[in-house]
Formats: sequence, C-alpha cells, structure tokens
Amino acid sequence: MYTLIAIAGLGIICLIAEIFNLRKAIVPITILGLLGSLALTVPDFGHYYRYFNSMVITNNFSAAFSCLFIILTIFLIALTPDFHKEHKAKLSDFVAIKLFLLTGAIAMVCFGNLAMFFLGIEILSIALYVLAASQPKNLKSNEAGMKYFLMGAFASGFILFGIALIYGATGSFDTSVIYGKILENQPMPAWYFIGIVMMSIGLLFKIAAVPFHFWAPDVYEGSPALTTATMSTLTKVAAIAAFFKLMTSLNLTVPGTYITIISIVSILSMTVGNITALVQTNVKRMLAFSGISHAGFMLMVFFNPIETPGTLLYYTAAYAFAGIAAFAVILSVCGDKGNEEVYNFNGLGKRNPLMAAVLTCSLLSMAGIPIFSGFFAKFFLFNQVLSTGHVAIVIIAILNSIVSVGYYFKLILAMYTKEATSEVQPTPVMYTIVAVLSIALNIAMGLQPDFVLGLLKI
Amino acid sequence: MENILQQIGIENYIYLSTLLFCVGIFGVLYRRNAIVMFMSIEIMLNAVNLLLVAFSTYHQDATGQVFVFFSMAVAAAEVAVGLAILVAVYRNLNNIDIDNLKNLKG
Amino acid sequence: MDTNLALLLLFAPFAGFLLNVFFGKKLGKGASGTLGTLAVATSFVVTLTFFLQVINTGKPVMVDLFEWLTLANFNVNFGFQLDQLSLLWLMFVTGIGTLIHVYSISYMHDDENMHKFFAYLNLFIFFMITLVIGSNLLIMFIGWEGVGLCSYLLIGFWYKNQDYNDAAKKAFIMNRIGDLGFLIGIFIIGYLFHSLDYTTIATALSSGAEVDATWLSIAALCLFIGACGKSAQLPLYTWLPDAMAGPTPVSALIHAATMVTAGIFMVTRMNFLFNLTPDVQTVIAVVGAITSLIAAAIGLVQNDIKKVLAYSTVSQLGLMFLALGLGAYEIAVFHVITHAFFKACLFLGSGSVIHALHGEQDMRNMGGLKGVMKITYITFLISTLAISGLPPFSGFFSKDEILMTAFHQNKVLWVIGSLASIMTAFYMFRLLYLTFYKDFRGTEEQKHHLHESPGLITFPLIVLAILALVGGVISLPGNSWLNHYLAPVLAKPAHHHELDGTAYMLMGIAVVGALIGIGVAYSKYIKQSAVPAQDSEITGFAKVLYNKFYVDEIYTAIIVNPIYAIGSFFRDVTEAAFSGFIFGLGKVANMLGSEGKTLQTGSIGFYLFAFVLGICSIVVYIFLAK
Amino acid sequence: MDISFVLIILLFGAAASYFVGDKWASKAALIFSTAAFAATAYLTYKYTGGASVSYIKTWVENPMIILGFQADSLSLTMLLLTTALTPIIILATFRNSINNSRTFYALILFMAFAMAGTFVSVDGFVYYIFWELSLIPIYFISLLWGNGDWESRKKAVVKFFIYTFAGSLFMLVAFIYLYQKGGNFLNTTLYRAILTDKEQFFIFLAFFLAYAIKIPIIPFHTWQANVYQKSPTAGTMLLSGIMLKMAIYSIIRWQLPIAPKPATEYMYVFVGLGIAGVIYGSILALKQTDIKKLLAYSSLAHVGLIAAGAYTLTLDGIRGAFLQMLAHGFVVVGLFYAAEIISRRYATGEISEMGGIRVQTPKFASMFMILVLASVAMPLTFNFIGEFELLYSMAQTHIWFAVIAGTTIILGAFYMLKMFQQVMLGEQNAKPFADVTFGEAFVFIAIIAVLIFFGIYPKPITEFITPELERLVRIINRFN
Repeated sequence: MYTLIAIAGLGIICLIAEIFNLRKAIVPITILGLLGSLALTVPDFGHYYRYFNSMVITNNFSAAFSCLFIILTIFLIALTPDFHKEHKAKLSDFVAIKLFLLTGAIAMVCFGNLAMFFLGIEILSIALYVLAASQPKNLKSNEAGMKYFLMGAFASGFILFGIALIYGATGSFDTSVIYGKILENQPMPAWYFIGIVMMSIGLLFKIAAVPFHFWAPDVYEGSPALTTATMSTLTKVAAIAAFFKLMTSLNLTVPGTYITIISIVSILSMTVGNITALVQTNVKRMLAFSGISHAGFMLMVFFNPIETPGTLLYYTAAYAFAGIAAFAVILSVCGDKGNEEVYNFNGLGKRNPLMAAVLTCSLLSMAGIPIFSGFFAKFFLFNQVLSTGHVAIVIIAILNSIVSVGYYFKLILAMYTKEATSEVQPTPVMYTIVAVLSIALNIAMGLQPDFVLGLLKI
Repeated sequence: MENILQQIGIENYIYLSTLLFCVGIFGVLYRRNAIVMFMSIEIMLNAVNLLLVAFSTYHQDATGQVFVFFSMAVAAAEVAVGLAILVAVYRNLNNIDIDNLKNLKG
Repeated sequence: MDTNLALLLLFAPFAGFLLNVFFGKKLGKGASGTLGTLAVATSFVVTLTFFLQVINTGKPVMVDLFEWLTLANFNVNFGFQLDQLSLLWLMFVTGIGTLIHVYSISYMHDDENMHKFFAYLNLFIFFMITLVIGSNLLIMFIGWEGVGLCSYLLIGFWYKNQDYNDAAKKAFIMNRIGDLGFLIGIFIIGYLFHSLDYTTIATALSSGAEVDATWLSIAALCLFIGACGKSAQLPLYTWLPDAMAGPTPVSALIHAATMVTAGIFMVTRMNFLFNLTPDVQTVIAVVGAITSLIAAAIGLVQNDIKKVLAYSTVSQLGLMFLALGLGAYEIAVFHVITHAFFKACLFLGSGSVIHALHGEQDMRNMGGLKGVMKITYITFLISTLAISGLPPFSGFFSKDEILMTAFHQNKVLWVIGSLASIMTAFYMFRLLYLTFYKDFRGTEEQKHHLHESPGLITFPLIVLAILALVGGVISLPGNSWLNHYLAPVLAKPAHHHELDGTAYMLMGIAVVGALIGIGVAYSKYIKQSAVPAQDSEITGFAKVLYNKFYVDEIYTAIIVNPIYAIGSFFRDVTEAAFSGFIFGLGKVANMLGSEGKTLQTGSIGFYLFAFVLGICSIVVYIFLAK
Repeated sequence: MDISFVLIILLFGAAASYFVGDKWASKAALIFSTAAFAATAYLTYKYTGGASVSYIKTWVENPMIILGFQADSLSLTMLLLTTALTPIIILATFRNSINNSRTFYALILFMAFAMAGTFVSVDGFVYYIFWELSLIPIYFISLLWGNGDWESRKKAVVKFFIYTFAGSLFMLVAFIYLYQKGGNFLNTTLYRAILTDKEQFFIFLAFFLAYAIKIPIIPFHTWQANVYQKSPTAGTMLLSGIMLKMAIYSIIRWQLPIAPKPATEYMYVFVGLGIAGVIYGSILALKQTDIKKLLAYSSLAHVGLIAAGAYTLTLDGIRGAFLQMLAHGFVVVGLFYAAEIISRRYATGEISEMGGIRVQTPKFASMFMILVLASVAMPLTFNFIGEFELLYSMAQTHIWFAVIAGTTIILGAFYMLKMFQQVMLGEQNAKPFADVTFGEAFVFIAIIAVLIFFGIYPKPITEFITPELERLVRIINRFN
C-alpha cells in the first residue's frame, strides 16, 4: 500500500525535480526511492492487509510481484539516461512515466476491487501508449503508438464490458464479495461467465496471446528499444500476474470449457510465436514473437492455479531478467538508431565479449537450457502441469522449446561466427552494469530456486 | 426507479448496451479514419457505462455509478493520449488514415 | 619352477621383440639378428626340457597365472597347458623358428629394417607359443589373432609397395572372417560348457554331460570355419598365395611351417569335440579333399616359384584336413610335422634361389642352377622327393597314412587325395626342373652374379633337408612312436592300420602315382625342354587354372564390390535421406514461419478483425460447449 | 573430501584457466584436470577402502531436488575415465596455436565438469542439468574453433545442438512424469516407481530418444560425422571419448532400471538397432575419404555395438558395454589424435592426399598401428575384453546377433587397415612429415599403456564394477 503511494509520489518528485533543474539527480533519486519502496514492500510478506475498504489488498502474491516490478523498473530506469541522451530535457518525463507505469503495474497485482484493477491496467496502458509513441518525429514510433493505442483501447472496452457483466451478475466490484456470491449462488447467470471471458480476452491481449497478439511484433519493432524492453518485461509480467490474480480470486473453480480455451490459446501462442520467430531478422521483432510464445508457456499455469503462483513468479522473473539483460545488450549494440536487424550483432563476440556473453546467457535462459533460471522455470511449470495430467500440452511445449532454440541460436551464431560489419562503439557503463546484474540475478535464481519459490509457498 | 426496471426489464438494458457495444466494434472494424475509430471506441465504452448504470440501479448499489465516473475519466485520459499520437501521425503523414500505417509488418 | 620356465619359454621371444623394437637399430644388424635368434633358441631349449620332462612323466605341465576374463557364467584364466600335443608343436615351431631366424640373418642382411624384421619374427614366435600352450580356447585365440597380426606385419614388411600391403590386408581380413567363426564357436562352447578350458570341456564331454547335439555341431563347424581361415582352406584360402609378397623366410616360417597349421592344431586340440560331431567331420574331410585338389590343380600352371609352393602348401593343408575329417588326428599331426620340414626347406631353398637371382621369382627366367648352387639344389631335391611322397623320404609315410585312412573310410576321398598327390609330384618336379635344370634363362647380368648362398643360409637348408629325409621315423607304419606319444591327448585311440596287403598295395599305388607325375614332368620339361608360355599366350583350361579359377575376381565381384556399392548407397542415399529428414523438419518450420509472417500484414484493420474473430470463436465455443 | 570436490576442482579450473589469460591457460587447464584426476584416484582408493565419498544435500524443497553425487563403483569408473581423458585431451592440444585460448580451455574444463556431474549425479534432475550443461561448451568449442568454412560448420553444429537438445527434452518430460509417481528424483526412488506397462513404454521411449541421439544409434546419427569432422580435435575427442559415453552410461544407470519392461519386450528391436548401426557405420566408414569422418563412422559402429550389448540386459552385455566404453574412450581419443597430428602436418583431412608417412615416422606409425589394432579389438588390448563380452552377451540373446554384430571384427579390420594403408604406407610422401615430439608421444604412450594394461589384466576394473552391475542387473530384471 505504502509502496503504491511512495512510487506515485516519486513520480511527482521527478517531475518537480525537472522544474528545479535537478536533472542530474533524477535517476539516482529515483533509484534510491525505488530501493526504498522495495524496502517498504518487503514487510508485506507474510501478512494480509486490506486498505481503503478493500480496494487494495496486500499479501505474499502482491508483495512478491511488486518486488519484481520494482526491481525491473530500477533496471529500466537505470537504462534510461543513456538511452535518451539525445533528449536530455525529457528525461524526467521518461522516468516519471515509467514510475507511473510501475504504479499501474503494482495496482494490478494488489487490487481488491475491480475498479482498482481497471485503474491499474489503464494507468499502465496509457503510460505505455505514451512511451511507445515517444519519438514523435519517427514514423515507426508513431505507427507503433497508434497501433498500440487503438488496439489497447479496444481491448480496454472488452475488459470494461466484462467488469460490467460481472458486476451485473454479482452486484459488487469487490473480489471477495464476488467470490462469496459465486459460492452462494450456483449456477451463476450466463453473463457472469461471459464477463469473465471478456476480461480474460482483454488480458490475453495485454500479454499478447494468439489470436490477440498481432499488435505485439509491430509495436515492439516500432517503439523505441527501451520501451520495447519495458513492454516485453514489465508489462507482460504485470499482465500475466494480474490475469492470474483475477482468475484465482474470481474463479477458483475454473470450468472445463475455460480451461479448454486457455489451453488452445496457450498452444496457439507457443506455436505461432515460435514458428514465426524463426524467420525474423529484426531482433526486437524476434523477441516479440518469442514473448508471444512465452505468454503461451505462462498460460499453462492456469492448469493448476492453486499450486502455481510460485511457479508463475519464478517463470516471469526468469523471463523478465533474461529479457532485461538481452535488451540491455540490444540497447548497447543498436542504441536508439532504430535499426535492430540481426546483422548489427555480427562479431559482437569479438568486439565486446562480455556483452556477447550476457546476451548468450539470456538467450539460453529463454531457450530453457540449464543452469539458467529459464530452464528451471520451464521445469517447474511442466512439473505442475504434468501433476494435473496434461501430458499432451507438455509435449507440445517441449516441441516448441526445440523450435525456439533455432532462432535464439541465430543471434548467438551471428555474434560469434560472423565478422563485424560496423565499427566498435563504446558501451555505456550503465548498460553493462544492468546487463550483468540482471543476468546474475537470473543465474542466481537458477542456483537457488527455492528462494523464489518459497516466497509464494502456500 | 424500480418501476423503470420492472417495466422494461434488465435484459433489455443488457441487449441495448450489447448492441451499442457491437455498433462500436463494427465502427472500429469498418472505419479507416482514426478519429472515427476513436469515436467508435468511445461508443463501446459508453455502452458499458450504460450497462453499469443499469446494473447499478438493478442492484440498488451506488458503486456501479461511481465506477462509471472512473471509466469516464479513464476514457478521457485515453483519448487525450490518443489524440496526441494522432497529431504526431498527422504531422508526419498529413492524413489520419490508418491504412497508411502499414510500415511495420512481417 | 615350471611356471618360471614356461614364462621363460613364452617371454624369451617377447623380450627379443621388445629389445629389437627399441634398441635394434642401435645394436646393428648382426647383433639384432643374433638377439632375435637367441631369443627363439632359448625357447627351443626350454621346449626341449619340457618335452623330455613330459616324455618321462607322461603328465602335462599346467600353469595358471591369473584370472583374465570374468563372464557371468564362467571365468577365463590366463593359463598354459604344456602337454604332449603342445610340446610337439612347440618343438617344431621353435626349432624351425630358430633355423629360419638363422637363415634370415643372412637373407635379410641388406634390408635397412632388419631389426624390425627380427622383432616381428620374434613377436610371431611369441604369439605362436601363446596359441599352442594356452590352456583354453581364448588364450589360443590371443595367439590366433596375434599370429595373424604378425603375418600382416610381415607380409607387408616392404610397406612401400602398396601391392604387398594389399596382400597383407587381404590376409588379415580373410583370417578375420575365420576368426569370427572361431569366436562364435567359443561363444557357443562357453555357453554350453560354462568353461573354455580344454580339460574341463573334455571331462564334461567324456562324462556324458547333457549337451545339445545341434549346438555342439554348430560350435564345431564354427571352430572349423576359424581353422579354414587360418589354414587357408576353401573358401578362405586365397590369401595364402598372395601372402607370398612377404620376405621368403616369412613364407617358410609362417605360411608353410607354423601359422597355417594352427587350424590343424586347433582341431586336434578339440578332437574330443569333433569326435562327437560326425557331420562336421565329414564337412572337414570334404573341404580338405577338395581344397587339396583345387590348390594342386592351380599349382600345376603357376610360374612364380613361391606361388607354386604356396598352392602346394594349401594343397597339403587340405590333405591334413582330410585326415582330421577322417578322425585320424595323429596322422594329420604327423603330416604337419613332415610338411613343416620339407616345405620350410623348399621355401628356404627357393629363397636361396631368389637371393641368388636378386629377387627374380619367375621360373621362366631361371634354369640351370644345379651347377652353381649345389647345396641348395641337393636340399631342394630331397624336399621335393619328400613332398612327392617317394619312399623313404618323410613325406611318403605321412601322406601314405592319410591316403590309407581315406581308402578305408571313403573311396571318393581317397581318389581325390591321390589325384592331388599325383599333381603334387608333377608340379614339384616341374618346379625343380625349371629351376635347376637345363640352361639359365635369365639375363646376362644375373648370370654373372650367380652364386651359392652363404653358410647361414645353407646351414638351415641342410638341417631341414636331413629332417625331411628322416622325419618319417617318428611314425613308421606298424610301429608309430607318434601315435603312442599322442595317445593321452586324443579322446579316441589312434587308427591302427595293419601292414597287410591292402596297405602295401596302397603304398604301391601312391608311389606309382608319384612316379607318373614325375615322369610327365620329366618328359615335358627335360625331354621336350618346354618352358611355360608367357601370360598372354595361356589359353583354355590352363588359363582358368593360371588365373586360379578366377576365385579372387569372383570374391571381388560378389562380396567386395557389393559392399562398396552398399557403402555408396548408404553414403549417397540413406545418409542424405536421414539428414534431409532432419533438415526437412527445420525447413518445414521455416516455411510455416514464412507463412505466419504473411499473416502479420501490418494493417490495424486486419488485426482488429482477427481480434474480433478470436472473441467470436471463443464465445461461439462457449455456447456450443454448453 | 568427497566426490563434489572433483567437480569443484574442474569448475574452479575452468574459471582459473579463463582468468590466467591466454598464455597460461593451457597449463592451468592441464594442472587442474590432472588435479581432478588425482583427486578422483584418491577418492577411488578411499572408496575401495570402504569409506563413503558421496555428497548429498537437499537443493530445492518443492519440487524435491537433491544435490546428490553418489560415488559407487560405476560412477567412479566413469569419473576416472573423464578425468583421465581430460588431461590427455588438453595435452593433445598443446601444439596447436589456439585463438582466445583461455576461453577454449575454460570451456573444455567446464565440459569436463558437466560430464563428470552427469556421471555422478543420483538425482535425475541434477543429472539432467549436467547432461544439458555439457552441450553448451561443446557447441562453442565446435563452432568457434572448428574446421571448414563457417556455413557448413554452423549448419552441422547447430543441427547437432538442436537435435540432441530435442532428444533430451523428452527425457526431461519423462523425469518429471516419474517425479509425479515417486516424489523425488533419486534414482533409487525412480527404480521403485510403480508404472503401468504403457507408462513404462513411453518413458522408455523418451529416454531412448535422448540417448539414441547422443550415442548415436541409427537412424539418429546424422549429426555425428559432420560434427566430428568440423570440430577441433579436442572437441571431437571430448564428444567421442566421453560425451557419448554419457548416454550409454545413462542407459545402464537410468533407462533400463527405470523402465525395464519395454526393454525386455522389445529387446530384439533395440539390440537390432544397435547392431544395424555396427554394419551401417562400418560400411559407411569404408567409403569415407576424410580421415576424421572415417573415424566418426567407425565410432558409430563401435558405439552401436556397445548399445546393443547394453540392451541385451544381461550382466555380460552390460559389463561389456561398460568395459568397452572405457576402452573405446581411450582408443578413440588416440585415433583422433593421430588423425589430428597428420592433418595438422599436412593441413588436410583428405586421405587421398596422405600416404607414405610411415617411411618418415616409424615411431608415430607404430603407435598409430597399435591404436588401429586396439580399435579392431586385437586380443591383449582392452577393446578385445569389451568386445568379447559384448559379443558373448549377444550370442546368449540370439546367436545371429553375435554373428551379425561379429562382422564388426571383419569390417572393422577392413576399413581401419585400408585407412592405415592409404594414410601411412606406400612410397615416401613428397611432403615432409616430422616425427612425433615428446609431448605427442607421451599422449600416445599413456593411452596405449592403459589399453594394453587392462587388455592383459582387466581384473581390477571388472572386480570393481561387477558387484554394482550385478545389483543393477537384478533391478533391471526384476520383472522376470
């Protein structure tokens, strides 16, 4: 709760700092502030608090994901000044928007009321629309922003519609009340289920699951790389976490049809994402498709929602840290010149072995190769899914993992086997730090999976 | 208040707003002008608002109406951002036909 | 004491091998040759000690060193069995081995790698001893493969010549075919008896243990296949003539006197097994007889002096197998021994000739050497008479015994054997006449350098010739020392043929046959002074014979070439297919990806449409599901 | 000191080689790998003295994962093989000038670490991690330090990686599935897991896919020859000497005890596949013109035989497989080293461009010859022991298996001697060929010494491994 306020306040401080010409101090202050909020969040573990008439509820789940979001944001903000060095004047905006985005994300995991959820998701989305279109002179950025905005707003309509239907069926926006109503009145009116489905669709859109994924590659490609990093890590994680929380708090006993829908979407996402990623030449676009396939993997948590929050946290954290590390390298290689074709990475293994190694590690993690946490994430996931007896979907997931190696390795091959085509650029220190820290977190999670899993032990 | 709902029936409100929502959807689908698309999206949101209000009355519960305010505020913010993007697009392309935004693909 | 002596017997040649390998070059040629000879001579002396000991006590010397192989059902010990049979073999292996080492000191003196030659020879003796003294089949197999290896090394001793290397390779591979048979036989025996020790198996069989007769026959047949490979029987004999590519002492030692008799040794060793499988014995007899006939026929027209001797060896080995197949093990052994004497002598003699002619091996370019190379000639003559089976030379006794046994058991085999003997007499005298009689047909250059070989070469010749002359005494008809000596190792008592009228008649027929052969040769090569035609002029059946019935070509056509063809097929078709399948999966994925890529049109309208379509299908599904 | 110490030495050695820099990397790698060997030898000594050298610690509570490194005679033997071959392999690279050698040696040691981990893990999951982990270094070793042009190398190596990765993922599923039954991944638990026939079948198949690709058993072998050819020799040695042994070891350690029923039921199929590999590999080897490819196919034939032996489910077959793994590990490293020496001096792998080497280098020729003989299972070499037991086990299963598989001794002799003849014999080659240096000779002598010593006296090894194997065979045959 205090985290939410602190971060919102931090965002405002940022904007004020700009007014007082404290531009240099913005990033350090923000990072310190975020570390402070992290410290504020940690005590929430092991408790269950309700605030503002149950608008906000904090528990282990929200605390854990909030921590993850904050850490991700710290990384993203650390990357900001170097990325936007051409637009120093707008630094505070970029930082503040990211902070607001973080606020939205946190709201999405600690809501106790659908209103809060809706606000969270909208804060997050609007901040992202802005970020996606944050290069107004760049047509690609415009297009990305436009596409994202149009489709996002469209999806918001569905979420809202779903909320309205649920409200109609239960007479409340409070999740615990709704849950109570479900237990009392069986069967629920038909539109309750439709409402759930509508909300799910909105969230499936946010996590870019097939067939609601079409925006993702275009928007990832068109947006400034840092925004893409944000989208592919923070946003995706927040959306899936919110989705999970929503479904578990509204609909613990998911009916079979719903599971069928989720499994079909999951399979489609994995397959379409991976197979299309194979033929991409733009790294951001490739990671967008890879993100789509990971969304498919993440959706598998719904097969066993009671036991999987830990797994979801682990999976998302592993994915996000690998993603941050990868994007830190992409930023250092491509800068903000808007060209992220694979050939830019040629010869990176010689030019900058450290960054090449980091990118390799993060790609290996995404591909699910031990000892990176991506592997453990997949393992825990498969373990949970198999314990519910869904062998077929695990086999499909395995096949997809195999395909995914194909395109992750394309990048690795480019780094190590091709001669460099462009001259060496100095890598900003911050990029290196973020990349290394992030991949270190990833590997550390792989070495001590119990720590992360233990955060959400039931 | 009860009478109105008793007279007309909650189902009809649902049908109406669903219809409105669908009008919005089709608007988004058919129109190529970004502004019109925005407006269609607004229709969708307003359809929902209508539904919320109807349910609020149905349930004799004010929160639904409060929610409408939230949603209106959000819609406003959204449109503000959307228009800003639109302006940027217009500056680059000199029109706002979304069919011209096809550079990112594949 | 016995153990140490046995180890000395075994390791003296091995030490010779090691010393020659590592220090041979530094020692110089004389020293390295002497060293190699001494090593084998040591073994000979030790053998002699054991031999006398066993003759006195009549008990075999058993040595168990350590457990070598452990299998689920049985163990294989590294153990030696020095009994009558192995000691007899050792006697001529080490004895003739020593002589040939002596011979080689002179013969190989001009070769830069002489120390290697002696190293290989010593290694060969080492493995041959292992083969002979092993107490079980697997130790025999060590020696079996080891001598094959040495044969490979020595045939290809002049490794700069790829033809020689081909011959060496061929010998090794053909031997390996037999070895596979041997191995399978070992497997079956191990499976049946849970042991590979000769004594254990013999005890098991004699005590009437329940053993599946079919498997026993198969095992015996497999062992015989092994023997076929090593002892150059049909259909695996073709390597032996080619093996003449090696230096002549090698041909004498390995490819005439010792290694090629390993098959006979093995069958004799396992006589208790073969006794129980009469059908396999028949096979052995038939194969032996046919081999002896075919090889002799081919030998009729060969012009390379060593090739003639090689085919003669194959033919004689066939006779030995004939004897084995008839269950007359002691007679086969007898012939092995006499054959070792005269064939070694013949090879060494031919080596002496070749040495004198500086490498010439074609008999068409020889002749008239009688006068220059007296010692060589005389020893050669004695051996030729022996192999032709004229009394009182050793060959007469052994060959006669074989034919006599055949006569008593199967007349057809007797006819075949006799025919082969007649041919033998013919081609051997043909060889003798072409080489030593008439005028010299070589170049002037060669003629100028003709000389008798030095003492180190002639000494072994003389010794061997004497042995070829008197070797028959060890088993005179009617009073055989050998039969008596071998009795303990043979499961069935030796055949004893009365010296009755039939016996004398058969002897007479054999002698007359031999004389006919000699007579034909005499009339053709002395009276008519015929010289074999040039290769291109050979026609008709002679051409078929001259080309060895085209067996090599047939083997190439039906075995080697198909293997290569299959190899090409595998390489070009199946490998490509397997590989293509895997890459194909990748390609399919890529193709699908390209298809998926086209879906990503970039048009918001389409995206929204897909979005709505997705919703619709979900909603429809929900309603349908309900 | 327990067995994890060896792993730590190797891992630390990898780091150390990287950080000491290019100049000293090779020496550091050699020192650490030798230290690992010494440590393993010491542990083996301790183990034979009755001391326990295992290491067990819970790693993850839920799902239950145990960081367990068990030292029994089998894993210790394989560990010995790994740690003995690693210094030899490192030594074999000494004459090459290697770019960025610190990374190279670090990767080699890291690979040794991963492979050693595979051999000693008792927890299926930890085992799987090491199994996969070993793929990454070899991928880079082959890719970055390999031969041939980039494109074909890339194609071969990436195919190898994806292929083996694909296979092992199915194994992961099998492990997870088994976990649902057992509650942890310990092999002893998994052996006891109660499975229906159908479950056993699919689990067996999943394992089979992983192992068949790694070994490789035909028709899953297509990655092999190209990767062997393209890899630097050190990589080829690691692959053929140790890595494929991982798979055979795993068959014995994991696949057969966990799912023995399908193995019994379809034994003929699997033994048959292995034997088909023998013939197929041998015949293909005959047609190769590149020496490393030839050795690759010969390796295919040999491991086919080993796999076939393991699948006979008899003590003889499994022990033979085990012994032959060790023997083949040494001999194949030696052969590839010989190939490396030749192709380094002549800068080509084409057999047709060789020949006439023996005249110039008698020492090298002799040592190469001994290795060739060992590889064709000449008695008194270690390979004979293994091959004999393998063939004997097949004879017990069905005599024709032994006959057909036995053709390996004929075909093996055929292609090896043919190769030897074309490469080494004949008239002196126009190109000069320097005789082996002391370091090169040392590698050969070490390998030959091992091969011949155990060929004459295999008892130390057989006695060491037999009790454990007997236990495993009992587990494997628990249903009959």
